[in-house]
Amino acid sequence: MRKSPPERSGTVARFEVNFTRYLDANGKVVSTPLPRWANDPEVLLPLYRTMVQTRTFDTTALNLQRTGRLGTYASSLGQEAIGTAIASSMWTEDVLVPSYREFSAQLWRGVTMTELFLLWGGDERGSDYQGPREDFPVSIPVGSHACHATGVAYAFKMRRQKRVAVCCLGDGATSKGDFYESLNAAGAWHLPVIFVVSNNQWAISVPVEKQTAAQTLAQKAIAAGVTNEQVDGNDVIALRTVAERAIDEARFGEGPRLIEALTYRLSDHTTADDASRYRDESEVELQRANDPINRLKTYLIKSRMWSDQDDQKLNQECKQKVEEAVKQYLATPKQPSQAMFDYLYEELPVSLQHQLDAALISEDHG
Amino acid sequence: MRKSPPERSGTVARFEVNFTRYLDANGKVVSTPLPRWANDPEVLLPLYRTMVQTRTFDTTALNLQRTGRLGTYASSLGQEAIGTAIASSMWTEDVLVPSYREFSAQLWRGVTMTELFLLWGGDERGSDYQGPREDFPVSIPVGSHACHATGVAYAFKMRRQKRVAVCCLGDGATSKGDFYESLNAAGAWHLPVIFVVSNNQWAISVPVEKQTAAQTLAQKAIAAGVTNEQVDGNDVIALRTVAERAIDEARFGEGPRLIEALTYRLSDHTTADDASRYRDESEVELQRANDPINRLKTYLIKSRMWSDQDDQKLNQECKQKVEEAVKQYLATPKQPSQAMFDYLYEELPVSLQHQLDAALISEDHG
Amino acid sequence: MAEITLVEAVNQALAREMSDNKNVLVLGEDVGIDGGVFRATAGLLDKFGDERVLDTPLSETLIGGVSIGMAAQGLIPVAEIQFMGFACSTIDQILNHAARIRNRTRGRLTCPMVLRAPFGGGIRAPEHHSESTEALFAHIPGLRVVIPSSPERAYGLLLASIRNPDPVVFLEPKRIYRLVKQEVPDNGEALPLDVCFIIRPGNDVTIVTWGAMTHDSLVAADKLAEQGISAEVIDVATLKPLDIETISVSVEKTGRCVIVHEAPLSGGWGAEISARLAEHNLFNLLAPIKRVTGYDTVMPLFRLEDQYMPSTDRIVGAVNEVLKFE
Amino acid sequence: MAEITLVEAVNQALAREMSDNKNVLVLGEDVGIDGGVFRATAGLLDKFGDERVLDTPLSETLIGGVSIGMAAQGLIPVAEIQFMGFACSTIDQILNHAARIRNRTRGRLTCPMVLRAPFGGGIRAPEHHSESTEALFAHIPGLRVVIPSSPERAYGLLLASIRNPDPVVFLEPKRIYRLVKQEVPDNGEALPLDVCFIIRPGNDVTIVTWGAMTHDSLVAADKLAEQGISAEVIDVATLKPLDIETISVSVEKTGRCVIVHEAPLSGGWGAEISARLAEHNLFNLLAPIKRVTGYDTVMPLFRLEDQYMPSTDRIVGAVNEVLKFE
Ligand SMILES: Cc1ncc(C[n+]2csc(CCOP(=O)(O)OP(=O)(O)O)c2C)c(N)n1
Ligand SMILES: Cc1ncc(C[n+]2csc(CCOP(=O)(O)OP(=O)(O)O)c2C)c(N)n1
Ligand SMILES: [Mg+2]
Ligand SMILES: [Mg+2]
Repeated sequence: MRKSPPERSGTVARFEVNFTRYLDANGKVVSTPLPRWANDPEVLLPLYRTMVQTRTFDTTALNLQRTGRLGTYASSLGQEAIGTAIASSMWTEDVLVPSYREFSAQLWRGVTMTELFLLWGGDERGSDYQGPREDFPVSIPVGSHACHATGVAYAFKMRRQKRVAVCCLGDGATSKGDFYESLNAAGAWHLPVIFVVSNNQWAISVPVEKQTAAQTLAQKAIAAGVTNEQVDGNDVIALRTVAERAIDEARFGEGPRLIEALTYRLSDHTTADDASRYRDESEVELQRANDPINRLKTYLIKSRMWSDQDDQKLNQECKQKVEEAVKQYLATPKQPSQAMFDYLYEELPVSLQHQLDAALISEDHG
Repeated sequence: MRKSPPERSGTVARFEVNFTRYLDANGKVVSTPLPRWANDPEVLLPLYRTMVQTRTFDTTALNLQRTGRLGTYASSLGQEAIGTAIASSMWTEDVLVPSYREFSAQLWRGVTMTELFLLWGGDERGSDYQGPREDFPVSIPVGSHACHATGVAYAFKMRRQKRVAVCCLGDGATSKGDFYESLNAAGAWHLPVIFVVSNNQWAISVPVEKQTAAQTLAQKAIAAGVTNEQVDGNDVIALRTVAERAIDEARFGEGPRLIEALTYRLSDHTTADDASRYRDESEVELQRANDPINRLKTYLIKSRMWSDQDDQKLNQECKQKVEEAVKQYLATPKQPSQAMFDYLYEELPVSLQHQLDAALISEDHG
Repeated sequence: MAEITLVEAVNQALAREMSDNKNVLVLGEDVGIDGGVFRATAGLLDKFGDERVLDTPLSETLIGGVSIGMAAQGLIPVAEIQFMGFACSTIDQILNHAARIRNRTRGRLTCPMVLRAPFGGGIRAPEHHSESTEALFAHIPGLRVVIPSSPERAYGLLLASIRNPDPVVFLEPKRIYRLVKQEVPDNGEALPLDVCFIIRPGNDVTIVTWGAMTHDSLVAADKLAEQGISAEVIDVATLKPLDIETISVSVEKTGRCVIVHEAPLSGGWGAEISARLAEHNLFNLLAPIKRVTGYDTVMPLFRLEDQYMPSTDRIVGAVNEVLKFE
Repeated sequence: MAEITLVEAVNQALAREMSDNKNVLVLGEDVGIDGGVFRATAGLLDKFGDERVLDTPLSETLIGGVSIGMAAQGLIPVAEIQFMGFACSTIDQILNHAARIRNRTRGRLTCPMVLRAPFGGGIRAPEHHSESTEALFAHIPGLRVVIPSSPERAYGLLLASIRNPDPVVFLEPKRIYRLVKQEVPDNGEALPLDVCFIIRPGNDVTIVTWGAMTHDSLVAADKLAEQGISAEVIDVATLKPLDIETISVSVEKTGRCVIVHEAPLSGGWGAEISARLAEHNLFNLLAPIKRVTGYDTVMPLFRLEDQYMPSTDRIVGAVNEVLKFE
């Protein structure tokens, strides 16, 4: 039965947005109690390792790009905590629907660095993840993959599976209609899907305050009747606390969630971009102090879970792993022309056979 | 300069949605003080007349449709107060960007009943309004006209004109991405545009609680950082109070607003629909008690501004006006085939001349 | 056996596949309790429940996009867009994702979805309810575009489309939703995709068409027969990928071709067919290829729609013209 | 006078029209302080301020739709879509509104807007950054689709498009944004829309093309000249409405036609040109019409893009083939 309007004038709904932070920029604890695992190196060190591995990957990718061995590349410098925390809160059988900047999440989930290089090197095989087979490939059209995550979550719910879809987006993506439509449907259908907005405060040259008049991005979810919260995106402990709870609740039927993670894009938008055209280096300088890796490292060292020596060793290991991946990547021969046709349909329609023939002839002559 | 995250965990934003109602379903005053004009027949009677005229139009349109003299038609039965209040709060030089169900707003603004009949009778000339030349034609694709209203408001702002764009939408339309993108841009650009959502609780067969998990539609605006409120959409006094304030504030630089007007679709969705397939007649029956015309009439009679006799006379007049419009409509000859080409471009490209010739030959032979 | 209409055949195919395969679900605006504004999904909610017969919010982009996520997970979503005019909002998802996800992931993820929409004019509907934009979809690599034109083919081709492991845009000619009835046994037998159907054999001219115009083309062929002209009528059925072979062989035989569609002339799918013939059949064409189509104008509101739509007279006229050439 | 590139010519045309007509504004993602990701709007913010050089939220549907509202109010929005792959989200607004609003209101409201987007492959960009979907737009009645292929034509045609009282989709071939330089006097002189340009006269074969492929076609024509073959090269420039007359006259002269475009073969705009010729030039065609185009495949990521793109070799090959016919 439809509702009739309230009896008389008055307030009919109230909302608030809450923020979580445990560590400040110097690794000092600012909220208590900490989650229990915040003293457990078995939980924290893997997070730290992935963050460092991601940054090492990033540095190498930028080098490869500069030397013409990779295409346009979108660095995740300064944002490594978000994906790490999110992915580490997921179960293997959950599904990640990533943006193009969540390398740390992908690495945690078992996507290989070789695969990432292949993709950014212009090779489709980079999205044929040997690890997380059901994870989505990177979506280049901003925001459009929010619909996919919603569909994945619908499948989980319909099959009574206790699985969660996790979708990563940027602040710019929150202006897209498809993001909103997805959030709204996820709310209406009460789906196990988490939308994680990495608010790095820039969408190429557009700062978030030009993107929207909303004072937080978390509040975007209010429009869809979806639970939401804000978290320090450079504080991996806060992130993981929030992500674990959200994913757990979604898994056990409490519906979708929007998490806004406040971070900062320390690099250019991509290697095709020159951020000095539109933002002051001084702003970037200030933000470097918020670095998520340093923050966790300081905390780890203060808590005697880690030492500078461990750190040197880890960096060494990470570099070695990246170098191996680079080698594998560079040794991967190009696909033949045939590959343009091989995965177009399950079976190539007969009518396309002569186009394939022509392509093969061109290849021979090229 | 970009923001750094808050110092520590806590609430970072709060919102509320307020509702306004002056008259209950029986025309009894339930909130005070009433606006001053609520005792002024010079303000109230024109509102009442338009509502009655709209309903008369509606009845006639349904008859025309049933007898094959009109195409599919979307009745506004029970929703006449909203458009009336909105349009009466606008200035002539404001621009209305209507949905297909806001006849009362269009009539108030000077669109003729003949024009409305022509449009629903399948004739483009019905959108060539002789009155409000800058008003938008009806948008059939739900929600897409929200972008147009935003663009119109941008033009006003850029030209420093004190004008307001008013966009009418349904509850279903609030699920569309283009609606959200428009609201967000209107907020970011602080534009003089009002979005009026006629929440009639149904989008064809989909009730609003299946449309969204949001408990109000007003809160959709929170996602865009846009001011919003809810109002009884069958209480013309509340509506006009809210609309006047919103439009006035938008006009003088206070930015956009979303108004959710709670009403009910008493009729089938359109003449092509059979609502008995998906909703109980008993629900409709209950909602008839909320009728906006009766409510105002009761109030007017109680306040001695109106009598049953006046009412009979008014009904008579309204019928007569509709009948004249019907006559004019039915006497309007069909456009010639040429008309398909006349307004395609400012000037017909030479390359289309032979298609026009062919069409004219077909016409002669047909 | 009772005869059923085209839209009933669609309904029958949906019910059949939903019974046979629990991964199939339908979604869209008003597909549930309302049974679809054209009744294509009538009765499905009662049979299969509201998880598999899903009323969506009013969000076409979502309908396209959410189907992709479902399909990647192994469900087989059959999404309805209420009218083709509103399918524009799905193009981003269809072109940029549905048609590409297999290719993008080298076959790791696939997209076995169907996007259904009623299309075409002639029902005196409001603006945007009469579109024929099949060419927009047919240009998209990785997609299939299928259009049935009889109850039989609606049933058989929809079964095939649902079973097809790749995305299919399935366009239903609403003008003939209830025009013709046929016996359509509910035997679960699909018809082949990717091939044209010769629905009336003939020798003097080949009429190539699809959707509701198939009906008008058959009527035209009857009229032509009275004049002693034998027209072969081909229902293209699968527009993409295009079975030019069948058409080409027919034109080789007749030497003459008239292509009929409701969509505007320029860039309509008739252009592709004509261009293929211009390449493959140039030297056995006895006459220029004529296209009988909508004009390159906005589809007028319904008072003028008869003036816009290709009529049997225009078809007959075009055939007579191409027959003038020796 | 200094020589400028195609993208600089775009910039020059924008600056010129914005200076001359205060109703002109540009909007899009990153068009402001960033000057556009390809620098097409560089410097405009400083000259014209942020009301007329408007950074939008990341919302392509909005960019299309808000322009319509502006245009109906007498502004002349020149909207940029960052890459054509993202223009899909504007199709609903462009097809259902921009191209129709004049017709819908019998001329009461009009839509003098321009939607600019860089298009085409060959720059080793990520997925979706290399699309050529011009045929989707060219099929839409009420629209103009214009594609420049040199700095001169970029300047002249963009001026014409901005001054045109109807909506124009203006697609810029980004592969040749900086390939060729020309002197382009900033004299405010527009070039005509709705006509093709014969950019190289010849007698043996007509090569019809647009965008970046114009460049490759000219290179192919040079190679052919070395073989003693005289190719006439036509830059279609305005795809819609199509000036088939100029093409038809050329093919009447040469008897042979090769059409070149990057977009996939099937349903590409080449199909329309070929179909028109198959109707109007059937009896003076000495050889089948060949189309040298992208394949009906998803544009591959950049490691394979050279294999996808029509090459000068493929163009030369096709010309040699059509020349085999006597
Ligand atoms: C639909 C769409 N429009 C435009 C682009 C071009 N583009 C790529 S990234 C980007 C900015 C994205 O910003 P945000 O969502 O904040 O993510 P970030 O890059 O900051 O991680 C734009 C405009 C795109 N990829 N997709
Ligand atoms: C984009 C779009 N999708 C679908 C439709 C078909 N349709 C027409 S009205 C309607 C429901 C609209 O509901 P609502 O916005 O609540 O407005 P109401 O009809 O109740 O006034 C639908 C789905 C449409 N016109 N436009
Ligand atoms: Mg960002
Ligand atoms: Mg409604």
